[in-house]
Formats: sequence, structure tokens, C-alpha cells
Amino acid sequence: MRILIANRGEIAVRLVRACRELGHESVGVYSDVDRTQPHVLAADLAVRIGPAPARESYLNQDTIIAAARSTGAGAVHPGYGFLAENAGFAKLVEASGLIWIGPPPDVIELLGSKTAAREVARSVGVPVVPGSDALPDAAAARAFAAEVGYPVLLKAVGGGGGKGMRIARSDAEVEEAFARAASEGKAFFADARVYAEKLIERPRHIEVQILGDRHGNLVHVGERECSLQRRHQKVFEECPSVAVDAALRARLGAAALAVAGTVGYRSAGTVEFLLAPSGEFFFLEVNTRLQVEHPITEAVYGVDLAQLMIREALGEALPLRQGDLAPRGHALECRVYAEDPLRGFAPSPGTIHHLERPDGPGVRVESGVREGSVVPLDYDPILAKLVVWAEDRPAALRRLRRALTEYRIAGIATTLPLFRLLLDVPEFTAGELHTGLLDELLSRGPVQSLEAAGDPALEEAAIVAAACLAAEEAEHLPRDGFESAEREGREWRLVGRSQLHGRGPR
Amino acid sequence: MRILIANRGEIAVRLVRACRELGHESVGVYSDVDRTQPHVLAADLAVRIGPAPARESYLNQDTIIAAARSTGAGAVHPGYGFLAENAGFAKLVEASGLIWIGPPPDVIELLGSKTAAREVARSVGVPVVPGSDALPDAAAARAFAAEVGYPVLLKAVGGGGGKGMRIARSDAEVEEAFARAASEGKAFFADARVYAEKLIERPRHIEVQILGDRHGNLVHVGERECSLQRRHQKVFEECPSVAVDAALRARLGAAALAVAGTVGYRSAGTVEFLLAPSGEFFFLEVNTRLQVEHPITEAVYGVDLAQLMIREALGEALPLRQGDLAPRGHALECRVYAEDPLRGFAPSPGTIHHLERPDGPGVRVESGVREGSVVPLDYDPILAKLVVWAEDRPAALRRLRRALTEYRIAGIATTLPLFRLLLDVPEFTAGELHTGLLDELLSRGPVQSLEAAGDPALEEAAIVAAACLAAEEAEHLPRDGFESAEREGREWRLVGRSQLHGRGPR
Amino acid sequence: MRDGRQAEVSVRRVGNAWEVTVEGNIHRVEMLPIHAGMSALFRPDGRNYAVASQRLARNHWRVSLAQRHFEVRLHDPLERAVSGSAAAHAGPHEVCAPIPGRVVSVAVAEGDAVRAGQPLLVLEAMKMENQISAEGPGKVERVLVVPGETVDGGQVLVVVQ
Amino acid sequence: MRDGRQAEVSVRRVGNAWEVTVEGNIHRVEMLPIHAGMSALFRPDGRNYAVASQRLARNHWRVSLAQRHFEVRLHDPLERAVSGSAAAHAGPHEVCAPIPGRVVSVAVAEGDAVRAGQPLLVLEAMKMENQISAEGPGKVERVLVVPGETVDGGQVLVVVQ
Repeated sequence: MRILIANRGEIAVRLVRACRELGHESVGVYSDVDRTQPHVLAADLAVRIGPAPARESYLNQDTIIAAARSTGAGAVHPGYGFLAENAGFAKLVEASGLIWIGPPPDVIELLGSKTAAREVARSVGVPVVPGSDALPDAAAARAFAAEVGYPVLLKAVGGGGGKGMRIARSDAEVEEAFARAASEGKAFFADARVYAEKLIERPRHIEVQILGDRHGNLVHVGERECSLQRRHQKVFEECPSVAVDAALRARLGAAALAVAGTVGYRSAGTVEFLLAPSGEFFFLEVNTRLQVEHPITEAVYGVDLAQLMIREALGEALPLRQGDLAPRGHALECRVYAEDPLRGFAPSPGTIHHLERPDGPGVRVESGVREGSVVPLDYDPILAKLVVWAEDRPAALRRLRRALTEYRIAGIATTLPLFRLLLDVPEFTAGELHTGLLDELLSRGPVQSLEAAGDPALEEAAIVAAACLAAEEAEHLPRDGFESAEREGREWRLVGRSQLHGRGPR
Repeated sequence: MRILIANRGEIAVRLVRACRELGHESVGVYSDVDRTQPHVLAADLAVRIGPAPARESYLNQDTIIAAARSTGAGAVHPGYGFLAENAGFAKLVEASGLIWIGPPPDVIELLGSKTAAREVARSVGVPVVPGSDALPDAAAARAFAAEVGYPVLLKAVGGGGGKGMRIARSDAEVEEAFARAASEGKAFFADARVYAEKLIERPRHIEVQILGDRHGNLVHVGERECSLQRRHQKVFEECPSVAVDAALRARLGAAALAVAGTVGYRSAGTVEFLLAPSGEFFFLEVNTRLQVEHPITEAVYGVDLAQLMIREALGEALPLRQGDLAPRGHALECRVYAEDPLRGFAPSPGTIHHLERPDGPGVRVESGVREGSVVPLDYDPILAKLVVWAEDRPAALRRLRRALTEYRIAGIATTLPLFRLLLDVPEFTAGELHTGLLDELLSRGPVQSLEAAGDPALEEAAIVAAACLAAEEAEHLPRDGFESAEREGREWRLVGRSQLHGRGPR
Repeated sequence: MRDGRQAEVSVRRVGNAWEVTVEGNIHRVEMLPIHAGMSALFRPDGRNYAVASQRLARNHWRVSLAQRHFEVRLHDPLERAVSGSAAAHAGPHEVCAPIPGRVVSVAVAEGDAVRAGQPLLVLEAMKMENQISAEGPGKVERVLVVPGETVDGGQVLVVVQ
Repeated sequence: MRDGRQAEVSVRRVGNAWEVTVEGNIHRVEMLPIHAGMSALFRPDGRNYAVASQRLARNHWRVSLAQRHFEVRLHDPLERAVSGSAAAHAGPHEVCAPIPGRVVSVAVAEGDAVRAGQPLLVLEAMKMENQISAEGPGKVERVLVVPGETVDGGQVLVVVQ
């Protein structure tokens, strides 16, 4: 079987690996700016699908179908993002006689509407956060708030990932919050409808991994905690959650399977919950795709979710039984973004001049870039995921600290420094997490003040190293006039070549 | 605590990581040719211990003790090889007021003698291969053979790793075999004594990992199969063994613990057995150190042997109970040597011009080199270890095949091609292994004939790529005379710099 | 390094070693090449560091060490000032890209006279446009980029004399 | 590649692409740089390859692709012969190191006349000494190494005219 991967970056590389390990050929796709990216060179075949802008390439459904046809691919895996939760594309894939690697299109469509998903949960007795249907106006939102009490959250019906979401803590704040949510919903998801939700304060984000097949098998593979978020964007995840014991895990799993079962779910998916400090949990939504953070579940449960998703799509029965799925140890994931935490998380596209990945026991890096890669201006800033596993959470945190000393990316700024700083934050190391914690930490003071608290000897060493390099290179700079420029030119050339030969000490 | 690592290469890097994850500082040591190797830059501190030759650096006991003193180190970890099983060094470390991270020196000494170790095994009822004590001459060896029957193995008392070991299949062959074993024993281990052993044909090499502490805890962590050997040198290992079921595992474990218990073993160690096709097993020897192949046990049992060894040495009680140690999945290890399998495994020192490590699910690389590293002429040729884990052996083999497509080392030859070839050998994939299998395979025909059976399209692509590069670089070559050489020189310089900037496509 | 920190540094070669004086403190170190853009720094106390370096312009380097990034400008073969990662502080003569991006438009030509604050060009990064202006008055000596070109952070865009 | 294979290859640049003729078969490919010593080869059928390359001498390259290693010699700007990984086959004028090692001794000086098979120098690798001899008669034009020097496999040691 030949499988087209309708995505880019680290998830496309991940899926190429899954295909290869299953003995399937992979077809990669690329926009003009991605031509030499790892996901293109890793695939067995690669096809250009258009210019840089996503809507002209990775979101261009017809071109992607054509690429599958021209390469003789028999199936399509969407990864996450882009077209992964686009029911229309899933239908187009199947209508084109190709296998869609994911849940049934009508299930994607049904669960794609937050309000419909909440209805499904209610219908099987799974608790949901008190919320409204789509509201006509701010007045209706105030009425809802009067009922459930402030604070309330105003959300775009089509929203997600923090976009189209606003908090109102009093009647006074509703007007603007409603307008903002509506306009963002319109801008990002072409849908201005807004609904309201009771806001649970200091909740944990807990999600349950589910897997189903067309033979009636449906299991959950434990939970992940994704409470560390910056502006509703996950930046760090772990498995298991410190807040979930075996009993709660069983209850969360049962709730997730109830929702999935009633809609005839199959393939991989994630059921998201809010876990209140009180211990009660509320259904949030279902992500009908392979999740960014799936590797931590793979590490702790010893399964390969990407492979299982492909095998299910090709008709295999799920080889897992609920009773066999037991967690072992603890896994952490850091999302490495091309954002500069020292400058307000400003986007940081550009050329990766130097890249060193950590390795060794319990370390896995899912990377979509390599040394020399140009990080384009055009897509999601995720570069890679650093995943560590160890026998327990404290050991995993120590391993993460070690791995971060080995992970070097130069040429562009990344979020790596953020994780080094988090390891010194008591609430983080103690696991006292909630979805607002990271924004609170970042608002306490500029990140660089924490960064500056680093080893001063290191700072001196850096200055010394910089000065030596500058001096050394300066010895090969033209100093005066053409004649000497020629002479220096030849010297420089020799240096350039001996570097390319990578000679070590004699 | 500050810990000196008296080793180099991948195992030194492994131990730096273990120290860092436990919150200890590490002290690396280096000879003149190793100054910029990863194990030096990874350590918190590094000390020069002499010129390239091992006996003047990594085997120089006094210099290493002095390095520990000068850096305020409180403990010494020897890794494997070099001084790891040198009881004299272990005693010197302790006499110097430093902690020796390993078994008690007297236990190393006792088990260091193969004949004494066999006595220990016999004394606790563990079967050993019928063998003699040290023999005065070839005649005595023939007498022994008359007793147990040919073939017999003549071994140097101090021998190991295939050195000082000769087979005799008839009286006629004994004379020379005896002489060779004696001379090699003298040359490599300064001990010319030789003993004889009944040779078990087509056996598997099965070894049991043990761990003990000074509080009376002693456990085994399952077996490893290391039957794939080239001239008695392990090249590939796996855990668990396809030939060992739970019942046999329990019997092997009990035998290993009986031997270890009676000598008061503590720290990490390995008890080696021969497993005959008949199913009976025979004690071989005890390796009183951390084994090269320890990562496959770590992957399958979810433990960190390197960390446990350090924690035990610092007085901690072993946190493991035998009942909790259950295998999960299957792990494989490939030893990446600087040897050229296409040229009779000729040594291949030199500069690693290009290096790409595999990554992703279930892949761990323990590497002692990086891009730009110079592999010296002076030491063991091991560069790195490729370790893969998966749910079962077939999945692990498929993952290994995938990982090998990602692992690239250019500039020197390595044994990586050998493993790609092994994946197409039926006996290998079926797990029908024995210690003679690899030598048989290699004797069947030149490795390159198998290699040439590779994808012909790939060969064309390589020629095409080579030609393009040559042509491209040729455009920047001086063509005629000095004047143009100057002009070309400047062009070349510009190319060199744009490469250094690593620009991608525009 | 604390953002924007300025340090007076002088460097002297002593055989294979370097003698680096940072604000009066003398450091005796060695520096060995590992690979293109990679070196190792050795301090007498046994501390070693792998150092990645990138030359951004004729007298301008980016240096990365132990996950920290620094930018260096060379002022004269024997005297250097090391400045923190505030790439926006351009040298007296060079206008550099504050972040990587794509050149949208260039407002000046070589030979033009410019006053302080005069727009020189517009740079776009991830959908945000940034106007790059002259820090002081002068004459445009060189324009090193063209519209549509992608530039690295710190790359020299315009040289003002 | 089959050891020692010889192939007649010619290369023509066609815009951004290359037209490579290998023993009569024409391949239209593109080649893009990724990083120092790394490029990507694109074939029209959608197959892509990452290619690592190293320049061993003025007209001599080592190329690695999909875990296979090749050595290439350039004979004239428009005509090339690609030879398999038998680095020992030196070109007509250059004597190269068959494997990496350390130069123990050099037996000839520039200007010396040498006959076929005459020892030129001794190379040591992992404790084994290898004598390097002239393939044919000629005059030593250049000696590029000195005793004690470490050389890469394929590196040019002596040029015989």
C-alpha cells in the first residue's frame, strides 16, 4: 500500500516512519518553501502541491487528491491541523476511491460542532460545563450568566486553539467579549456564532486517548494532562496526570468511551475534559485526529498509536484489549516552537544554523527540521517535540533537565529556554498545574529576568568564546585595499576548506 | 557528589548522562587525540590524562587517581573495558579514599579467573561446560579431550573477548592450538596459562543481568541473547531471547543469583551461559561490570542500570523487587564499529565528515562521536550503539530496518551496512541464532555481493548525484593560470560562506 | 546574557591559547575547531564548552553556547565590544534585520542622503510588517537586499555612512 | 555501487536542472543545497535523496547517499568518470591514501624520478603498516604530506607526473 501524508514538519516525518515500519510506501507533499525539508526527503516519493501559502498548498484539497492519484497512493493520512478535522476533505478522499485514515467523515462532522458534541455527551450522561446554545446577542449571554453565575466564557461555535474565546467576569464585560469572540470566529472559522459557558477556575486540562475499529472494539489508553498552556495553546504535556488515580482513570475512560461509542467512533481520537479542583470533571470536546502529544501515551502504554491508526484504516481489528493496557512510568513532552520566549514569544522564522538533538536513555525527539532547514514564515511554528520517559515523574523531570542541556538550536529563537526555566518553578515540579498557571507565571515578570538568573560563569565563558571567535575570524579579514584583499581571500578559502574537512586535533 | 568517569566514547557519554540525571557532577578524562570528543564536552569537568596510547592515558591508574584528586571527585566509574575489571585499580581507588562504582575488588579478582569462577559455579550446583584446570602442556590437553571427546576449546586463563581462544577438532590440532592460546594469553593478558573446555556446537550465548546491594538485596533483570558474534566479538544483542520462556528465564535467573549470592556480589554484573540446542545450559563466566549491551535490558524492563549502579555505590538500597521485574516488548542492539564490512572488517579510523542519527518512536542511539569527530587509531573501534524497542520481535526488526535507513555516517566506513544485510537473512529474522552463525554467513560469500543486490535505481541516483556535485564544484575551480585562480578564488570563498549560512530554497 | 549588556573585551593570542580580558578579569583559554561553525572552548579549571558560531556580517557574529545566544560586533582588530542579544542595536554604519523575515519594500537607493528615523525598508515576518529606519543622519553607502528576499535575523540590510 | 565499477557520465546544466547522461541513459534532475556538505537530489518521478559530499582533492569527491558511499574523479569540465568505492584505484597523476591513517615515513622527494612499484611512503592505521607505491613510472611533482601527519582515506599524498 502507498500512503499519502497530507501534512508537513514533525508529524509528517512521524507518519513516514509509521508507514515504513508497517512496510507501506509513503508519499510526501510540499509547498515551494518546503522542498528540502526533512518530511520531503524522508518520504519514498514527494510531490509539489503549490506555493507557500497554506490555502494554496497544504489546504488545497484537489491538488492533494491529484497528488495521490498521480503517485498511485491508496490512502491518505492527514496528520493534525490543516485538513485533519475537515469532514469535507475526508468525504472527498473516500469519494475519490481512496482510504481515509481517520474517523468516519460523518463522525468528524458531528463532533466538529462544539455544541453538537456537548449534546452527545449530555445524551449519555457525561457531565458537561454548564453552557448555552448559540446566542443571538450579548443580552442573551448576560441572561445565561445570571443563571450559572460569573465568570463566563464566550466562545465562537467554530472556534478552537484559544481563538474566538473571551472571558467575562461581570455584566459590564459581556458586550465587548461577545463582539470579540464573534469577530474572531468570523475571521478564523468563517462562523460568527457565539455560545456561552460557565468558567471553571483553575481547572486541569485532562484528555483521554481512545482507539476504536470497525469490528466493535473500542478502548481507552489512559489520560494525558495538558494544563500548561500559553493563551490556550498547549506547550507541555504529561502522562499520566498527577491528579488522576486508577479509580478516576477508570471513570474518565468510561465517560470517554460512552461518548465515542454512541457516535460509532473508530480510529484514534481524544476526548477532552476539564478537571475541577473539587475533583469533578466536565466534558469539553472530542479531537477527531491523532494528537500532537500522542507520543507520551505511546511511551507509557507501550503502543504505537500512529501505526494502529493506519492498521485500523486498512481493516485490521484492534490488537489491544482494555485489560492489557497498563501505564508504566511517566512521560513528559515539550513543544519546541519557533517563538522567542525572551521577546514575548515573537515568531522566529529563519535558518537553523546549528542543531543538536538530545539522545540517550528515555529520550525521543520528533523533529521536522534539521541543520540548515529554513523555518518558513507561513505555517504553525512547531519545530519539534522533546519527549522523555522515566520510571516516575521526579526521574522524568531530572531526565528532561539533562536532555535540555543537550538540545541546541542556533540561528533562530525557540521555546527551549522556557522549559529550562519551568524546571525551577515549584508549582511545576510539584505538579500543581492548572490551565492558567503558565500565563500567570509569564505575567509575574519578564522571562529574561529568570533567564539572567542563570550561571554567571557561563555568561563569562560565552563572552570569552565570542571574543576568541571574533579575533580568530578577524585574522582572516581583508584589512587594506585590493592587493591584501586578494591575499586574505586565499587565506580565507583555505580556512573554509579545512573546516569542511572537519579536522580535529592533531 | 562529583564522579570521575575513567573511560571514553559512548559509555563515557552514557555515564555523564546518568550522573547528570542523578544530580551529580561528572569529570571526564581524555588523551591528546580525544580532546574535542563528545565525552569530554559532555562532562562538567575534563582532565587530560596523557598521550594517545591507552597504556599512557586510559590505562594509567596513577594519573586517573590524580585527576580525581585534582578535581575533588569522590567516586570513580570505570565503564567497560580499560580498567573496568581490574581488581588492582578498584583497590587503588578505594585505598585513595574514593568510592569505587562497581562490585567489591575481591569479587572482581575472584571472578576474574575463569577457572576460579567455574569452581564457584560448581560449588553451588550450577552446570559448567566440562573443562580442565590450567594444563601443563598440549599432551595434557589431548588427555582431557580423550575424556570428554572432541571438539575442545583451548583458552588462556586470563583471556576474554575472543582473544587467547583456539579450537581443536582432533589430536593433530591440539599442539598448535595450545601454543597459540598460550602466546596470545601472554601477549594480551600477561598470563600464558591455558585450560581446555568441551566445545558445545551451535550454542546460543545467553547472559543474565544481575543487580545487588550491600543491604542483602540481589535480583536478576532477565536475560539477553548475544549469539551474533564475529570472531567471538558480540555485534548484535537482543532482549528477551526467543529461546527463553518464563520457566527457563526463572531457572537461568536462579542459577545466576546462586553464583552471585555465594560470592557476595553487589552492583551490576552479568552471568554468561551457553544454551545448547538440547535446552541444557552451562555457566561460562561473570562479567563484573556494566555491559556494553545494557540498554536493551533497560528498554524491556524499564530500569536504568547505570543510575542504579551509581546509587548502590553511594549506599542506597536497591529499589527493585524481583516480583516487579517483568519484561515488556522486545529490544535489539546493533554495535556500530569503525570497521568496513565490505573490506573484511578492516579498521576504519578517520574523520566523520557527515553524521545523521535516527530518532523517533522506540529508537535510542548511544553515540560517542559527532559530526567532525576524528576516530583515533588507538582504541576499540566502537562508535555507537543503535537500540530499538517495539511491542514484539517482528515489530522491532521492522523498526530497526526503518532506523537503519535514517542512520548515516560518512567519511569513515562502519558496520551499519552489515545490519541492513542481516535483516534479509532468514535465520536472523527467524531468530535461529547460534554463536557461529555470523561467521558462517560471512564465509558464504563476500558481503559486498549481498550489498550489490541493493536497489539498482539507487545506484543510478548516486552516480547522477555525484556527477552533479562534481560538475557544480567544478564551476568554481581555477581553470587557467594565476590571474583566473585569483578570480575563482573569490568565487569559491562566496560559495563557502553561503554554505556556512546554510541557506535553503528561496 | 542580560539583554543589551555591553562589555569591554580585549583579546591577545598567546601561542595556541588566547588571553581574554573581560572588564579587567583575565581569562586564559584555548579554542579548538570541531566542525564547520562548531568549536570547543577550554578553560584552565577543566570546564569545556561546545560553541556554535555564525558570521552574520563582515564584523558581526552570532555565538551560541550552552543554549544561550550572543551577538558580537568587532570594532577593531585588538579591541572588541560584546553586546547582548539585542540584535536591534545596529552598529554605527550597518542597519541589520531585527528578526528574520522577508523584505517587502526598499525605500532608499545607494547614494541617498537620509535623516535619523527616515524609513529605509519594510520587513515582514509571520504576517507582521516591521519598518526599518535609519538610526542617525548619513548617506546610504550600500543597499544589500532586494524586495522579496528572505533575510536572517541580524543580517546587514543597508550600510549608512 | 559494485566495487570498482566504471561509468561514462556526462553532465549538462539546463537552467536550474542538470541533464546527466549515464552510459547513454539521460536523467533530468535537480540538486539543491541543504547545508555545508549536504544537498538534495530530486528526480522527476518524485524520488528524492539527501546527499552528503566531501571534497577529498582538487578533482576528487566522496559522495554518500542512502547509506551508500561513492568516490568520483573529475576528468574534464564536461566529461566525468565515476568509479566505485575502490579508493585504492588512484587517478593517473595522484597517489591517494587507501584508508585513513598516520604517515610513518616518506621515501621520495619532489623532483625524484620513480619507477612503477617503487615505495613512496608508509601509512599506519590501527597498528598495521601499509606501503604505498607508485603505480607507474614518472617524476614526483609534489609530496603533500609529512611524517606524523594524519590523513583521510582518499586524500592525495603524492602527485606523480
